[in-house]
Amino acid sequence: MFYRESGDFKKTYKLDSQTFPIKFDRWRYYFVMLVAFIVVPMFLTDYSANAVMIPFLVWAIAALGLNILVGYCGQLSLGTGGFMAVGAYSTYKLMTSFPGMDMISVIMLSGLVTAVVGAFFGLPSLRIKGFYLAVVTLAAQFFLVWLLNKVPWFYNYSASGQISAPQRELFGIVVTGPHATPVAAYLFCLIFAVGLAWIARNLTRGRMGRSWMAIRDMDIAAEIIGVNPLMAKLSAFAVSSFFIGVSGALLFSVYLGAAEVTEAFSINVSFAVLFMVIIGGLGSIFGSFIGAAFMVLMPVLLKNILVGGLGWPTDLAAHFELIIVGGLILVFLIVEPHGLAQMARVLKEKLRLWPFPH
Amino acid sequence: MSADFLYLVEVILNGLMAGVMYSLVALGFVLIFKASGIFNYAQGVMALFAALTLVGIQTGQVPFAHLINAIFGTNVHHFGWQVPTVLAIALTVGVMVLFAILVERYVLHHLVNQEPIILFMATIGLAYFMEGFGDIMWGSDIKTLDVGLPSGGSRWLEDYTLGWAAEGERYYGMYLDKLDMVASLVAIVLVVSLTIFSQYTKTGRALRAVADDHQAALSVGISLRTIWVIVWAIAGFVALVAGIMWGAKSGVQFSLSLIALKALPVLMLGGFTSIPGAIIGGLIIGVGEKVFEYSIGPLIGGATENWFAYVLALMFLVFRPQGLFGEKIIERV
Amino acid sequence: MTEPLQKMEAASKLLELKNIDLSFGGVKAISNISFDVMEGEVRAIIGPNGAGKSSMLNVINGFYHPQQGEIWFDGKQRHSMKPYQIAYQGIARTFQNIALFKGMSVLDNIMTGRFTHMHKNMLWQALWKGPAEQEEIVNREFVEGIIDFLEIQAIRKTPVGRLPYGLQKRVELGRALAAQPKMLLLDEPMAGMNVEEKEDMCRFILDVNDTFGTTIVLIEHDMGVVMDIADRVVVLDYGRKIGDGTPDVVRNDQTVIDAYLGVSH
Amino acid sequence: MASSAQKQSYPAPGLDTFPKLLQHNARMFTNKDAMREKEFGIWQSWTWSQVADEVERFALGLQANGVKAGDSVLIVGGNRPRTYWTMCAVQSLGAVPVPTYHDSVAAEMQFVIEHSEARVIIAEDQEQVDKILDVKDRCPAVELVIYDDPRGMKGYDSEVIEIRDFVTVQAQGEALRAKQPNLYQELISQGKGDDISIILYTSGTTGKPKGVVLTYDNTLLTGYHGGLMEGLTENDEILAYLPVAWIGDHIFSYAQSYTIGFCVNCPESTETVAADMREIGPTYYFAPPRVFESLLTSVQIRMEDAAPFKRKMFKYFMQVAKSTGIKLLENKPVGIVDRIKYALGNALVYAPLKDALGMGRVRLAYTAGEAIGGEIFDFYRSLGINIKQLYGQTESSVFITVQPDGEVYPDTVGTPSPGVELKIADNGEVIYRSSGAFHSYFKNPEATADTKTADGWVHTGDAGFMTSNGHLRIIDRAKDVGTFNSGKMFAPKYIENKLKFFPHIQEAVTFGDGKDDCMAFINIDLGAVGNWAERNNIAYASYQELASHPEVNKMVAQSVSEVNESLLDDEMLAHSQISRFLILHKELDADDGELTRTKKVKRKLINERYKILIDALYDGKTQCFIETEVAFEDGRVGKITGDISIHDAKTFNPVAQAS
Repeated sequence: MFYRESGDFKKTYKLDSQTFPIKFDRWRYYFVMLVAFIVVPMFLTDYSANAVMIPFLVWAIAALGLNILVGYCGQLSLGTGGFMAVGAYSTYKLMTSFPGMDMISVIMLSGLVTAVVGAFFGLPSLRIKGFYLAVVTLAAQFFLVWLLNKVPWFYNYSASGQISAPQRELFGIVVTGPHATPVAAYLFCLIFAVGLAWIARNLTRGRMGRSWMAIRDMDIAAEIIGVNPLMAKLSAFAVSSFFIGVSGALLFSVYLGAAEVTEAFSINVSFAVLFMVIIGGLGSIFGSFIGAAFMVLMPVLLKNILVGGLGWPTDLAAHFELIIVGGLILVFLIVEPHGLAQMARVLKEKLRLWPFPH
Repeated sequence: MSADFLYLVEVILNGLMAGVMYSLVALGFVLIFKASGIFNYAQGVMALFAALTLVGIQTGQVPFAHLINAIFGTNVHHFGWQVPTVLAIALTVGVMVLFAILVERYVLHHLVNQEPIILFMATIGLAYFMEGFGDIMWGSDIKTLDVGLPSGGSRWLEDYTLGWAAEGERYYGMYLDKLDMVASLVAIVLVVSLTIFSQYTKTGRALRAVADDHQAALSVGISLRTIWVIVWAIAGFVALVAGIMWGAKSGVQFSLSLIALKALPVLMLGGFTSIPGAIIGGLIIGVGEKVFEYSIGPLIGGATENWFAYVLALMFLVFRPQGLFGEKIIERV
Repeated sequence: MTEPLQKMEAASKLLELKNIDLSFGGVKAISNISFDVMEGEVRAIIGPNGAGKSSMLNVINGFYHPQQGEIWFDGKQRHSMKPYQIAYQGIARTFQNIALFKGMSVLDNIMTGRFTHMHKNMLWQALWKGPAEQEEIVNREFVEGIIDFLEIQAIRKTPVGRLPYGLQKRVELGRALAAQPKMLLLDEPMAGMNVEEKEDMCRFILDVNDTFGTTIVLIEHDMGVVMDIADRVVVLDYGRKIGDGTPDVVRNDQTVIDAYLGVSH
Repeated sequence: MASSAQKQSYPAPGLDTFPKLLQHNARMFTNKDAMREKEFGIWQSWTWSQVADEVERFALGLQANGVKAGDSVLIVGGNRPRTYWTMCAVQSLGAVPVPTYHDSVAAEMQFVIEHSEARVIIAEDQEQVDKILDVKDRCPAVELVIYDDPRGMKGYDSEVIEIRDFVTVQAQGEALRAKQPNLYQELISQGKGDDISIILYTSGTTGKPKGVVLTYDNTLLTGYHGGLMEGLTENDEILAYLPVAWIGDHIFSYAQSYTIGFCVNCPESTETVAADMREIGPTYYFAPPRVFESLLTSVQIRMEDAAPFKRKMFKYFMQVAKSTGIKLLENKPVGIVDRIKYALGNALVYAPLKDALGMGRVRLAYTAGEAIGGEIFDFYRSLGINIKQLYGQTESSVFITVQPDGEVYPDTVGTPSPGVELKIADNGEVIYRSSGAFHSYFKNPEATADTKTADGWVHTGDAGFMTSNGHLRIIDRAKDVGTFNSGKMFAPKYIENKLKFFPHIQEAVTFGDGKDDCMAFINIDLGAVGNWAERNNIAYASYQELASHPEVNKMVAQSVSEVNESLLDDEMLAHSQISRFLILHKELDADDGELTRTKKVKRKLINERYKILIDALYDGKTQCFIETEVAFEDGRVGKITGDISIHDAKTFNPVAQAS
């Protein structure tokens, strides 16, 4: 209905293979960027930032990372919680031992550290496929959480075993710590979210992305065209862990401010991010964002309706939340295994064909 | 014999007991995987739900009390009667069979021949759903489960082994929990009956046929649906037994469902498709954990139990991906 | 048809297999087979089902490692190499039952064929603007040439899963061509095709051999096709070589006729 | 009534040939796209200066290969930039390009090669070269064949005729340009307005095709002023998808492009025309009525499969469009409520529909060649597409009459174009005089004489009359207009067109000349009827079985009676209602020689081949067995037999003449 494609022809390959070849999509993307960077900060309250926007961005980055591993490369991983913990703790160590270092390189470095750890746990993926790999990543989850909880060096020998983020500025604006304004924190996360989304887009559109998808679809066929399975899987693990590490770093430093490993990075985090990727849509950048938005907004809405509206006790609402999440996973896997992103694609196709059905 | 050696024996025996409990849970996984190719992550939550239902029925609790109170503002909690244990167990088994039918019709039926990864994620969804449902139905407070199983240390064994240690060493006899012993007895009985069932009875053979190839089984006239209901019902029963054992030992609470995660490494070792594999795998993990904790644990900060199983399974996997007894996976091009 | 003989003397040996033995746990798939393939030649491998044809192809491209025997490619002896290393040597193949990447479009599938020719590392690709995008455009142009060559312009952006069998076969050939291989292994490219599709596929194979000069090793059942397009033929039966030579020689060879007519031996 | 035929002017003095115009455009619109072609997935483009360079190099290459002024050069190719460049290159040397249909069979091509005495042929690809080699021995004159697409040409030895690649010829041209830099300018300066610019062979309905010779004045002046009148500018875009050998494509995609300067886009292949049209979104579009008709049928079929709410919405807004759309297009007064409803309809239905058909940016759409159905015409106009009727022929370089904006009616062909004088001869035949009137029929003085009179009047061969508002209305082919035994006029085409406006009827042939009353053959449209059969789950295995199905007969009978009813209110034709009809067991097909290349009915042949059926109609039989020959695509000939039932049609007796 909205698409006007006649006259929108391409004269170069660069234009033909751009992210949004159709004009309408391009303008919608610019509009979303405008809203995100300018309109949202204007109406940002403390509650809406901390309950909705910042967690959405942080979890979106994690979902993006897991989607690269599960959606694009087909390697199931249940170790997301553990890897986020590595990201958080490396940020803590970097911030405490190098106070001068600016926040962007702190976050990036934590990402790199997590990437190395992720690649290490990706090593067995050459010989092991499917479920078995899920168990290996589960081993990573429990082992890392145990390690970060048991070895005091990681939390600077503090009594409670908790780590808390000292205050840091970026270009003079306070970004972490209690005095950070919601807008600063939101914009800080937004820059990372958009930047990493573009990196993910670029990686998945070129040679690297095709080698991952080849491994996912049929790894023997991938081998005959020259893809080295171990390198492809390891790179997927590394890139995915980099994203998840950055997400963990942001979760700890900007969103929570303080974290206790067993509580903040438990196995439930791994499942939550996996749900985001399933509901959002395997193998789609847009899907990761939609999935994260869904899993962040749904409990908030639920609380407002059940607790606020119907006056139910909060624990009942929490139980209901489990039922709805579990039920939705089943519904999605049955009705649309490729998630909300696939539904969006089908809707777009219908609009492009409008008013015709085929 | 020196006290240390005796203590080691005690640790091993305890390990074996714990191993039996793991294999009990692993058994449920193997059953469903053999018959439907689904790695049922919800097996743990099924154990929790079964235990909750048993306690709820036994203590005459009103199901969905919490919800009813919230909606109608009433304040009802208990029916006020006590249900004898045997009847409660029978009723719970009925509930689990009903559950198996519902799962088959509304979940499995729609997901026939999807890739295993999709089925696995479906069971995770099922687990979350069951957990929320269980909490709303029976409330999420921790309940003690008493089905008349003996508890506490076995005094008899302690006195008997008191004198074994060499003179002059402070040794107070071997401490084994009676409940563990009963649990392993029940487990052994369960395993034997299940192996007989799957080897020699008609439905057992049908079950194995379905496990090998859905289409082939269908073509021979085995109705896939009934087989799956039977399998999920048996798995439900096994979950109930596991729930009872674990519930009696450490109370009926959410952590019960985490034992599913512990069953994974057992399956890694024993292979997904063999019942004996699940038993032996469970024992190895049980003993291995306890011994490792006893020997190396203290040096590296203790509480190694929750990750040791996985690392052991990981080592094993790298050398024998299909586990102890699983078939060799040959990839024909 | 150009005379096969005159083409043969001038060319050098591209591939040489010396007394290859291959068995799967006791089952002898290939026993003591040796034959060679000349550069720029269309070499056919024929034989009844289960004669070891596909296994031979899998040996050539490194999926199976023979228990015994030597493989010489491009003048160098090949020691135990992994399939992806062999792909870099310039060997591409298609599969009997199509091995396409269902999750990707026709264009992406063929672009994966360019994998061995693209070298920009991960950082460049993450940045994308600049060298990585440039490399992608250059390779896209090459792939478009192949799409034009195989006349599949109209289905360029459709997901591969939706295509009919004949077109999927053509896309798989396109992917193999994209790798600009020295040698192309075709595993029954015309299986399950009607007459018209067979003619098209033969035309494509001959054009590939003609314009790109690619050496072709072809497994095919249809004797008519083999006689038309093959320069030399190897006949396998029960894992053993029972015939080798130009199509006319092989056709009148009594042992070959017996093998096909099912004379017991 | 004849306006004075003053000498029309060129865009600028001295620009009276294509090569000169090309040099002019290269200077005026140097970096603007002159031509684009979809290839290798993107639209390759050439600016005017690049086209000028390509043409210059190829022209000098031809010169180097011995092509000299006065030679005729055959061109066999599809809509590709190089085909159009070849025409201009040949004209640069004063030689004459002779384009032919690249989908014609070797035999048809042989006649044109022989008749035009072409020494050099420029063929598109291996397929065309093979055809030329087939007929080589019967055309000794041919010395050189130049091919464009090198695919598969490696093995072609050239000792029978010289075979050379387009690019090599251009290289030879480059070498020649290096030696004599201003040779090209000298060559094109010798050309002048009244030189012969092109010879187009018409696929004449009767007998052998005739070579229409057109001068530069004919094509350039008519094209230029035709375009000026419509306000075409250099920023317009056109899609060149119709056969190059056809006068329409020659004027719209070549003559007008060179004189006005707009860009010509060539589709990737015949299968992807619809998709390419949607991508390019042309602003200036030409299509024969058959194309508009099939597009409308496809829209209707696709909408029938749509979801119920979409169908209802579509039907509701099409009604709105019917009432207000045309008024808006001709900016007649429209109420505010209707405007809002139309605007809503535009957002929901019309704009996306036009966009889906690729007509989102069409400013001007012509249709010509045959009459177009009323409701087809109104459908497009109600969407806001400015579709207009045009009347013309090869001999008139297309433009004879055009419907001016605002005065567009389904059943007329418009007022005379600039510089055209129009008269109706006493036998009802339309005759005209214009700058576009053709020079002569190549090597056929007799045909020239009896078509063009000494003082320049040209006989169109069509019968028609002027309506009250000054529009010309075409009834039929002059020679087909017959008379019933009762002496009254019988116009077969007029009745046939009314039958063909029904989606399920693809072709109709009527008989009445020298008979008592009118009878008809009918061909059903396999697509539309097939879709209708599917929806009413009527099983059919072949075209023949569907054609003879009782339900289909009932449907056709209903259409025939509707046509009879509409003939009633046309006083000159009320008596020619169809009394009996039959449905043919096979589709009339150009390959069997029953239709011309542009799908016009060849009546003489049909009268001979289906004589027994015609007799059966008139003898009042209800059943008739027939056996006909059918030619398959690869040349083999097969037999189709059928037992055809004949039906009586419902007729309405003409109202008794008032006093």
